[in-house]
Amino acid sequence: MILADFLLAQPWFVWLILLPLGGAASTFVLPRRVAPIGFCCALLILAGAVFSVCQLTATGSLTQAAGHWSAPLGIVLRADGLAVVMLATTAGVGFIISCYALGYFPARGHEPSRARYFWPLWLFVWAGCNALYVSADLFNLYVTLEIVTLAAVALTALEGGAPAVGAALRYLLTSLVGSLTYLAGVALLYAGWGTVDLSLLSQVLTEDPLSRTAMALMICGLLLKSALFPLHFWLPPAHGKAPAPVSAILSALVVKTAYVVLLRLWFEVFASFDRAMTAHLLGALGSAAIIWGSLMALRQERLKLLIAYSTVAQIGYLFLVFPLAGAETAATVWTAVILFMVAHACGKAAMFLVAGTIQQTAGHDRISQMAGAGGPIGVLAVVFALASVTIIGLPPSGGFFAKWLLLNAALATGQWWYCPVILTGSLLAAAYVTRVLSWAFLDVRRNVCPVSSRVMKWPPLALCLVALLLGLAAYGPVRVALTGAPVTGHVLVEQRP
Amino acid sequence: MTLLFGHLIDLLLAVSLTVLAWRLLATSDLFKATVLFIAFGLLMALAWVRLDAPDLALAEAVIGAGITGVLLLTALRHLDSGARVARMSGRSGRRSLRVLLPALGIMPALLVLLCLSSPHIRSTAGLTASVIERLDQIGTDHPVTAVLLDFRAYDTLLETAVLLLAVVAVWSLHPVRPIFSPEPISPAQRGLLRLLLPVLIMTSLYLLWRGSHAPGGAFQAGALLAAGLLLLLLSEQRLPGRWSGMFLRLLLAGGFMIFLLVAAGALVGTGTLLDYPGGGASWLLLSIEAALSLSIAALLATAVIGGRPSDRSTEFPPRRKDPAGEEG
Amino acid sequence: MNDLSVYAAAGILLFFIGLYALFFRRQLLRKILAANVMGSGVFLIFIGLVKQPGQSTDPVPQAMVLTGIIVTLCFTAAAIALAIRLKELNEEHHSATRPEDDFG
Amino acid sequence: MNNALLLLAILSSSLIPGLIIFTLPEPALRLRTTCNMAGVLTKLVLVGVLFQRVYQGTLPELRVPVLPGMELLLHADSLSLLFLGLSAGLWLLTTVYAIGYLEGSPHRSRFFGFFSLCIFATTGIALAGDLVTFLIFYELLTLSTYPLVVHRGTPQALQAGRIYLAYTLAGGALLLFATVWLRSLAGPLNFASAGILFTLDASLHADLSLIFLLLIAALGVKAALVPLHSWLPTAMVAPAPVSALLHAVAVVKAGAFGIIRVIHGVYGVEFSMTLGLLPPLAFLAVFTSLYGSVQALRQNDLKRRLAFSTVSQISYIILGIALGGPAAAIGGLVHLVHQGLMKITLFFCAGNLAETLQIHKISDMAGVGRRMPWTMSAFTLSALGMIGLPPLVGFVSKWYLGFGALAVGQSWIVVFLVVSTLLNAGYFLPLIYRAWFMAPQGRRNEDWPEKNGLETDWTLLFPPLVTAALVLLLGLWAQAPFSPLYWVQLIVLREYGQ
Repeated sequence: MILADFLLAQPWFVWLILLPLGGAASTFVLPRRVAPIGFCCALLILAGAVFSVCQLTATGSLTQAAGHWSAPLGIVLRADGLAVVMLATTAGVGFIISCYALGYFPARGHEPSRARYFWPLWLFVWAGCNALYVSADLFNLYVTLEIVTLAAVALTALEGGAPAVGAALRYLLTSLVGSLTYLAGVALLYAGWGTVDLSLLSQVLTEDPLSRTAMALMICGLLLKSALFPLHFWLPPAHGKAPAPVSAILSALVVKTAYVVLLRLWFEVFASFDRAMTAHLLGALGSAAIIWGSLMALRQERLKLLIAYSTVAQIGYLFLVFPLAGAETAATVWTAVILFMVAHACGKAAMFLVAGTIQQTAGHDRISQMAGAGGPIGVLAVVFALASVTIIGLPPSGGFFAKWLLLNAALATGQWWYCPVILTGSLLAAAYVTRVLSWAFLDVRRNVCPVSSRVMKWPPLALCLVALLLGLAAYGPVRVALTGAPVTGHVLVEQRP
Repeated sequence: MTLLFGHLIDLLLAVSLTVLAWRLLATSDLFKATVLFIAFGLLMALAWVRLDAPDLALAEAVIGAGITGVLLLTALRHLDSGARVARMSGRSGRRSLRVLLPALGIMPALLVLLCLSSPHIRSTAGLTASVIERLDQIGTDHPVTAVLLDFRAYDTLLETAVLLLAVVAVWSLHPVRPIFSPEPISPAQRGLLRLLLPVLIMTSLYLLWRGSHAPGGAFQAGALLAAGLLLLLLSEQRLPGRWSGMFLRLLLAGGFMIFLLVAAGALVGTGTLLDYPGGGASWLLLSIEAALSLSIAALLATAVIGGRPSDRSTEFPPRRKDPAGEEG
Repeated sequence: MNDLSVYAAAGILLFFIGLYALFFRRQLLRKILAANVMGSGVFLIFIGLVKQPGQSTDPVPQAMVLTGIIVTLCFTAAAIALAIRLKELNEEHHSATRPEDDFG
Repeated sequence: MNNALLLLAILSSSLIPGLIIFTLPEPALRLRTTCNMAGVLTKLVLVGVLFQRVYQGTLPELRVPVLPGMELLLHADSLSLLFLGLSAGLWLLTTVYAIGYLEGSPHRSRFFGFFSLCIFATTGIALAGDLVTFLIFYELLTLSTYPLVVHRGTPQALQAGRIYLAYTLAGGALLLFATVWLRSLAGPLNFASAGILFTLDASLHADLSLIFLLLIAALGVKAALVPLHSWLPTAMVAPAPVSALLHAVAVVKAGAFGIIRVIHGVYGVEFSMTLGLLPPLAFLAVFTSLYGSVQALRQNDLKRRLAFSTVSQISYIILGIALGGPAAAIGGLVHLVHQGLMKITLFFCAGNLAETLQIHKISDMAGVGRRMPWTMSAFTLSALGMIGLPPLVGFVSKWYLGFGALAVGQSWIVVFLVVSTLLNAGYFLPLIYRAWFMAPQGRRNEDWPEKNGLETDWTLLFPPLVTAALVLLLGLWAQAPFSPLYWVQLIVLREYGQ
């Protein structure tokens, strides 16, 4: 039993930051043994995430001050429900992407530099994500956001073509503007209240013009970085042009980092403010994102751009949370958004990995000519179909129960007009997915294509099975997500008259 | 009297900063913009001195004006050849800038008013007091270095990760291009180099050592060392091929890895991140700073060179072929 | 009205000049310059608002601004490398297509 | 084996074979058939055990917690067993038929995989204990039937699949919205024999009526009520076993079963009466039936005519429920089973004609009785049953419908029944006449493949004969124990408590 006690005592959420950083540095220093180091690092991180989940269920949310310096002076790291669920999702999806990348970037392939630089950059993104979910300090969040952005930009440009490099540069400049605007907000808060710690600020912050300006600046910066509707122009080219595992990383994991920061600010730091106007603005932008993103996805000719625009639409769902978070529906909405992020991460990553395999076997990803070029499409079609079940939000996937809770919150707070938006979003998603899936059933002569390696076919299948069964097994993740959450109340709200 | 004189200088500095920034972004000629930007960096260093932040003044001077300036000038050499693109849009740039002037003026004025009307401005004492009283528990006397390496050491760890990440990003894009001019350097430059290099190295060592009790520290020392390294590379000195392999990569990542190992060691030992044994003895902080400054120097220099070393045979960065064909 | 430091006001102005120039100027190098100016603006706001006349400046914001300067430098280096690479690729693309146009 | 495990076994008896079949390579014919048969037979045995337990009055239940405050509930009451028995029985016959029908065609592993998933969803719908579980399996049914509709892979099939998905997913979204709204008003929606909404106070009645409208619209898509029925005829491009499955066993019946659950289980008949919701539904059912029959008259393609006949026959079930009285309920519920038996026979025969003689149009059915006597006699028996001739099952349900309508005082329903019987005769009798009493026109005679031994493969002939025999026997011995009518009377007895 000593081992179990030792394992439970270890601060796993801190190890989950140092591990990928060490991995990134060592893969940079030893380029020839990049794949083995990268893979065993992914394995260790996955194990660490599992241990941190067990630790959370055993002892509740943990906090730790870096270097034993308490809140106002030092940096506080906190592993609450939201952080641990996101750590576990990033670890799970990241591990699958790492397995896929072993096949996609063969170390001895014709372009060794792509494999050599994929692993350090990917491990830096992983470290940035883990550090961001765990941090409870505004300036520390700024630095983690920068690590994630810079590494994601370099990964996007890994493809090497002019469109990819152009998209990466536009991504970098937009994110830089977003971060500096966010930093301006942090500066105002520090000037006014002398601390950047989340929990301290939520106690001491009062609502006055300075803090409202800071809130506005920080929210605008984070909107730009999480690509909400009017500020999403940089996302589709970046996600569409990048290599498949990179697109999966960007769409499934990186997009959620800026959003989680916004979630923490909204539910903790600025909880006491009256933000009805801002909430409805975010809700309106979210709804516009859902409709516009889905319509654009319907019109795309290439598969990866279609999936990228689908990401823009699904981000819209996340922003419906703010207007729906009423007094008694806060817990409902908090659970809905976490369930949605986990389901979307798994589903979207599986979709992009399948698109990558199709592009490698068929040589292109144009939807219209995909039927003929299919090759051994059995597993690919099944994986894409299962992943799209989550994206559309059909039962028994996690997406379904997330949308159920969103609808419940919308009806409980009387804002019924969000219901048609949520439902139309699902139907439009079904439309653009059917457009892609019909090539799987088209009965046309398939020319024989090189069979993609085993490691590229089966991991996405595991990922979308997780997304599919998440709905049925939602009890565990939801309970974990609610530990230490800054919300109270029932998950399912009934207006008992 | 001196108070009035102080206010005058502040006002003058603030106005000139704004006007310089405006001119810098409005001109159509890129070279003029870059030179103005370097001047802007120096003025910013002055502003930091006025704001009683000597560390920032040093950093701004070396990094803001120095390193970024060299970076922009080398970029100009590549981007300027496409000068026609720059000129073509120059005209329209000026007109659109003037047209939207009013909109530009309203937003900052609104923000200034908002900040002024808040009672909270300057009401809090900030963390100066709590930093000063804890200085004795750690091995350094200078508050900024204390915050950088002990109170918020985790931020500094992530910051060095960002630096290493920048080099990895730059290297992942393209092999190194010959950037420095082929003309043989004039004897005056060679003499200046022989004089300047030792002074540069001495100052950066002094800055490094001084960081423990006065403004200075790893970043400023590293940046200064990088400036020296670039000066060396400007004057025909090249890093031999076999050095640009594993040795260079170890040098680049060394500082970060040592810092990471210290953090991991502290985590295993005491179970909390970056909790130095014995409250951070001065020798430990100084050794970390030394390693960091070496790595930062190498990182900044390679970021400016801007490309990954191709193979073992050629020097790094390669000598630029003279357009006329004979070896420079 | 407490005397808001002149530098904070200058910082706010720089922030908006940079933001504006970054969105409305076409050349990439100029956008990078604008981003740097914007960064300097934010740092000036940070220290400007915190500076109490007569007392020594709070070291914590100084450390944060130092980190900010280093991060902005890293982003500038990456942006310039991307810009150079983009121009090279566009030139390859143009020079590659032009001969075909002649023969096409 | 305790009750919860029994329910789980029934569910997995069609899920696990389906998943295994997906992984089987195409040429593994024998393995696939054994898998299929094993699944079917275990399911039949388990359903038999369940029948016996429910008959003794125990109520097997299975609860799966999904979210704090929400759980999936599976329970087997007498009503769910009616639908479960029908689907399990006909699944056996349809599987045998499909194995014969799809001999040598491509993608059979994919077909039988989705075929089993479809039955898994139907079983889930039958066993659903509350509206949420019903909704989950209702959507799963859509997912598993789309690949069957587009199985042939021709552009027409894909177009039909697109229309099918558009209708059913829109219906699903509507059902989701209505269920969430109802759940947020009334808490857990477990099906109770007398309904659960009558406890809510009067202020919510307006909302409840609107929710009822949404629920009926959503379920009406699959139950092919008039404005939402047009996906059914276009889905006729699917192979015959799929049409049989869609019409007689799974999709259409799921819609009707849903409406029965909503009216009996959620709202309760008395409460729906007080809200005045049932009369418009009855009127809509009558209109759908008449519209379906009229459209069937105009079709020349055999399968499209049968499709429109389904549209009209399903509304008999809804009519029976909407009238409200116990007798009418018996008529409606028993028609659920009888219509299934008759319609599946007609589709088997239509499939035989298409498969062996390549006959798709009614115009070239002349004299086919001579060439395929057994198939056509089964076809004739079911057609007469559909019209409602006395000794056959069709007559039993129409009799109870008329009797129930009179008991409730809706005498105009009898007039409607007579008119609809005439219309049924209108579009079935010409088929029978053409098949038996017209000589095959000139040239058509030779190019029919020569009959050697059985008129067609035994696997294509055996299922329609069995169902035709059932149509006759269950009509004659309607009151026999464990006949559908006996079981329905048991349901209504427990429902109305007389």
